[in-house]
Amino acid sequence: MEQQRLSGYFDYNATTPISTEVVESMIPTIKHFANPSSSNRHAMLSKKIINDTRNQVASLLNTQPSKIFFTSGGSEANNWAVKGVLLNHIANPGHIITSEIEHASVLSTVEYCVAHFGFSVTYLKPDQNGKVNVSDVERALRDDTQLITIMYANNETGVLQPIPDISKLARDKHIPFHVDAVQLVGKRRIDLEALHVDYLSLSAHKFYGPKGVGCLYIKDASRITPLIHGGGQELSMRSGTENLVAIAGLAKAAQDASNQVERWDQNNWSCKQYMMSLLDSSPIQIKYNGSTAYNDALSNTLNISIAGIRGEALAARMEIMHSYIISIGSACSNNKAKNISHVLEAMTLSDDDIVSSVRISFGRFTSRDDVKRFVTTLVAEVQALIAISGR
Amino acid sequence: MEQQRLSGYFDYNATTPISTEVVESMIPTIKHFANPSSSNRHAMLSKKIINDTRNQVASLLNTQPSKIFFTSGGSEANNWAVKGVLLNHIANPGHIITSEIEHASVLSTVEYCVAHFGFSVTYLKPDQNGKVNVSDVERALRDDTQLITIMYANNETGVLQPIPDISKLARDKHIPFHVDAVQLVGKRRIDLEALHVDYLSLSAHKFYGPKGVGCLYIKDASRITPLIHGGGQELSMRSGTENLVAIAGLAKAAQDASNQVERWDQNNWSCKQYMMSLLDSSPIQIKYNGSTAYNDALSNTLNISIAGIRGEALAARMEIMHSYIISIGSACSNNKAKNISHVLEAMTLSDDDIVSSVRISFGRFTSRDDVKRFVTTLVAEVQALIAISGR
Amino acid sequence: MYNDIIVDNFSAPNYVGDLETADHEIEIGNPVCGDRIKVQLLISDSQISKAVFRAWGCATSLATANVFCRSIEGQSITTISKRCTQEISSMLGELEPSQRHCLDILSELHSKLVSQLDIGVA
Amino acid sequence: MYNDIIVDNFSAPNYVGDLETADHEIEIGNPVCGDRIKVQLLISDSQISKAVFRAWGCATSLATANVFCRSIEGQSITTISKRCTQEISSMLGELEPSQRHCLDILSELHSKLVSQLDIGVA
Ligand SMILES: Cc1ncc(COP(=O)(O)O)c(C=O)c1O
Ligand SMILES: Cc1ncc(COP(=O)(O)O)c(C=O)c1O
Repeated sequence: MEQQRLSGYFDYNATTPISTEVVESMIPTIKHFANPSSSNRHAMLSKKIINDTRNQVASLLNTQPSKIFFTSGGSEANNWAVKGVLLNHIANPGHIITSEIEHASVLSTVEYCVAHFGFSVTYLKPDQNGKVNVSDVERALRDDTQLITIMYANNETGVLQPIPDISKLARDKHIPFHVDAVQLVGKRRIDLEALHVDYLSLSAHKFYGPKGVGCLYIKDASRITPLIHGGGQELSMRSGTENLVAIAGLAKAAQDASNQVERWDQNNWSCKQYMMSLLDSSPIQIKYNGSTAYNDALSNTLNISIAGIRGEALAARMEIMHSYIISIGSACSNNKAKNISHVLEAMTLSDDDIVSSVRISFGRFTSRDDVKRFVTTLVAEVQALIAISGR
Repeated sequence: MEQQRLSGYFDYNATTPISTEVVESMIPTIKHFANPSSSNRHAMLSKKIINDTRNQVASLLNTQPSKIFFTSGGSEANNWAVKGVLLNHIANPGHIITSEIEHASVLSTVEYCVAHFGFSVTYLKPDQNGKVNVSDVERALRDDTQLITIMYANNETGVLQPIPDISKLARDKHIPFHVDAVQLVGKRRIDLEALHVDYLSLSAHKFYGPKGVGCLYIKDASRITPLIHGGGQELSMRSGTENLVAIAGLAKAAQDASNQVERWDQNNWSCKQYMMSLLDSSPIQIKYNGSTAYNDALSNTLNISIAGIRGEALAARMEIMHSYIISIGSACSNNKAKNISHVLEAMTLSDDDIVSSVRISFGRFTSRDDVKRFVTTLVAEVQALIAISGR
Repeated sequence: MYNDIIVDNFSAPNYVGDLETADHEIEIGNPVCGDRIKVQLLISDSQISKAVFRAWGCATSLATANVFCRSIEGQSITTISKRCTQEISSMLGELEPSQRHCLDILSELHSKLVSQLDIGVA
Repeated sequence: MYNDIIVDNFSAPNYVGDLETADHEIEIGNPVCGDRIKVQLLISDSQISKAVFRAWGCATSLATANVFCRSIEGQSITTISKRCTQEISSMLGELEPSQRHCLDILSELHSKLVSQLDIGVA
């Protein structure tokens, strides 16, 4: 996708455009092939790149570099946190607390541990605003609860979960707490010194970095088993020859996020407010799915249901006719079965509201002008679809 | 490391120089940020890159594309094969056959499964030539053997293991057979149609591709559990947003290997024969560790013990004074304990022979002239070290 | 993604409309994904002289409705009834797995048309 | 990697040699990694007038032998015996963890020198 097409890109939560600065930080490292695990002089540069990145990520999260472990992305980080903690209890499988709105890389890993190793699990329902309640976490606690894993910001609705409160609870009860912060990093500031969670996942491609690299923050490495054993990289916690090019890109992405996250957030919040005001005063009939207030949700995400149309058809017209990219809450699937958002379903939206939903997500390259053009087009296309349906 | 320094690089088994063609195939993809899992038009290009790579790798290995699954490298592929098979037997942990000379990513994964889940294991010893014997595999077989995992070519000695024979045995006994072929791919041709193994690992950075991407070949995906669960990428066998840039590089690396492996091997074999003849006629006293015949070992690897010196000191002088990079069989370690090659130890080399060993490995960018200059320097430096020791 | 047939018929559907007095109406709904299509026809001499539709559904199903209308307008019921499955399948071009339910929609439109108007076929 | 002190002393060790008749000899060997160092000295008036070594070992230990010889040549045993641990440690520059065993080698060379020649210290 070309940079000039960015003004039509409203799917930042799927993946962000890689920034020019990140690209430029990656290109020179492609040719630098020395294996960071070797002991020759060329390997020093490879090691330096890796150390620099670790420092940048640590400073982005306000924590120590030694607690940052590189992975191949958010999915691996989530798998590692969940399995790494639970497989230590294999002789005595206990209880997991998670929510119904987690990303598939948490949900299916939890399901695997339940089905395969005999753990039990409580899936918390969010309220109608898309938020998991701390009191529900507290009620779900059992003597044998061995892990709490809750995401920081939901990828479909942007709704923020009460992570500081859950963290306090988990600490009081001495239960390991993992946070999937893949959607938060680069959108709001995280301060791990203040947050005190045990594990936290992030993924570079969600904040203008490359795909295929992420991190797991681990407060105490003695409590978790590696997911990938071997040659001893990453203090023997995550083996495998390092993906130097992507790690170099992550350094720049982390640095930029660290310096600019408030600025990006301001831009997002201004775009979001503007978008909501335009939608509210338009002739089309919409409902917001999940909270939209600044303190309750990411500034870059709007999930809406639009009366009288199918989200899929709207997204198709937006893209085919106007090159706008948005996401949908329900897709057709090849076996005629429903393929609808588990997040919106957990929020007890009706099927009609789900099939008529779209997710609009934007970011640092989005301007208010882009928003204005986008909403104008969206409204026209909704009206065209309603016209086709004849209602 | 710069391209012009390649003539001094004799550590191809640690990692290979990335080829210019591979670099050029990666650069344009860095900016192409569309998430391959999305359904918009830009994502089509991302999907196409991934499919093309799968086709190239399949054709490199002479198998179907649907059996190739991308990973973050050789270590992940090895972890996945071992745990993916064994964790299906968690209720009834049985027996594993492997060798003492495997890579750490196999050995420590096996150790983890043994210590943590109660599997038992037979570690086969190689003979003095560094080769595991099929009859030993056969003798080690038990009724409850659930996995055989043996590497194709050893990274330290280059010695080829009798994979076709073990494969036949494994098939006869219906035991899943995993092959770590990380060091073979790009050095000799593999034909999976003929080989019939169940799982095979490879890693792009060992054959002129980028670091951080590899594959696991899986003959029958219904028999193995994912290592990374989640969003459903790779037919739900390996989740996580794909590392597009590295995958694009792997396509080119696989294509080049497929077209040129015989040519590269010829060059290697010519260099190796030349190097051996130069060493044999030099005044220094050496022993070859492991077979050196064409049919018994990789053409690009020589592991030698040199009387009267320490490999570490030789490698240091070669690098510091002449910018030559080689590897060593024994390093000093921070706790004063021995840190010596488990491979050479398994071959029952004496400690003296191990501390005086170096591994020389080269590849497609190495010429006979490079070999000649290298040996001249090596001989002089060995003599200098012997002079310092006063023997 | 959408093939060219789908793109054209979906982005500029030219058979959308209502007839004040239709000679015949076909309505189908997919209970799973909720797509709904209503086709209205004018018929004279066992010929479809006019076909229009209304639809609510995914892009491919809207396109399917338009493709259907275009394909029957000006045709005799007999001709339409002779279309074989393969011919019907090919009318939508190559589809992704998730779009193939629209082949069912298209066959259903055909079979409803033919069965409900079988006077003409006899 | 190797710091500049190690690189210099290792790539061009200028205290390598044998003495036909040495006044004193120190020999140490590291039982684990097998490093062996032999230092020969000429001593006059409790001064080291000449120091040479032979060594078999890793790069850092060869450099250590050279650093040691240079640092004692021309010095009195008394001066050498007053070197504190910190001073001795700093003689090799900054070391990687795997190279730190050479600090032990260097202290051992010092302590052997001083204890064996303690006549001079009294
Ligand atoms: C909330 C959340 N967690 C985890 C992931 C997975 O991260 P990755 O795409 O790097 O595997 C994603 C993105 O897809 C996500 O949105
Ligand atoms: C034989 C062997 N197996 C596995 C690996 C691991 O592969 P990667 O470096 O991609 O993690 C290596 C290389 O380090 C190897 O030599």
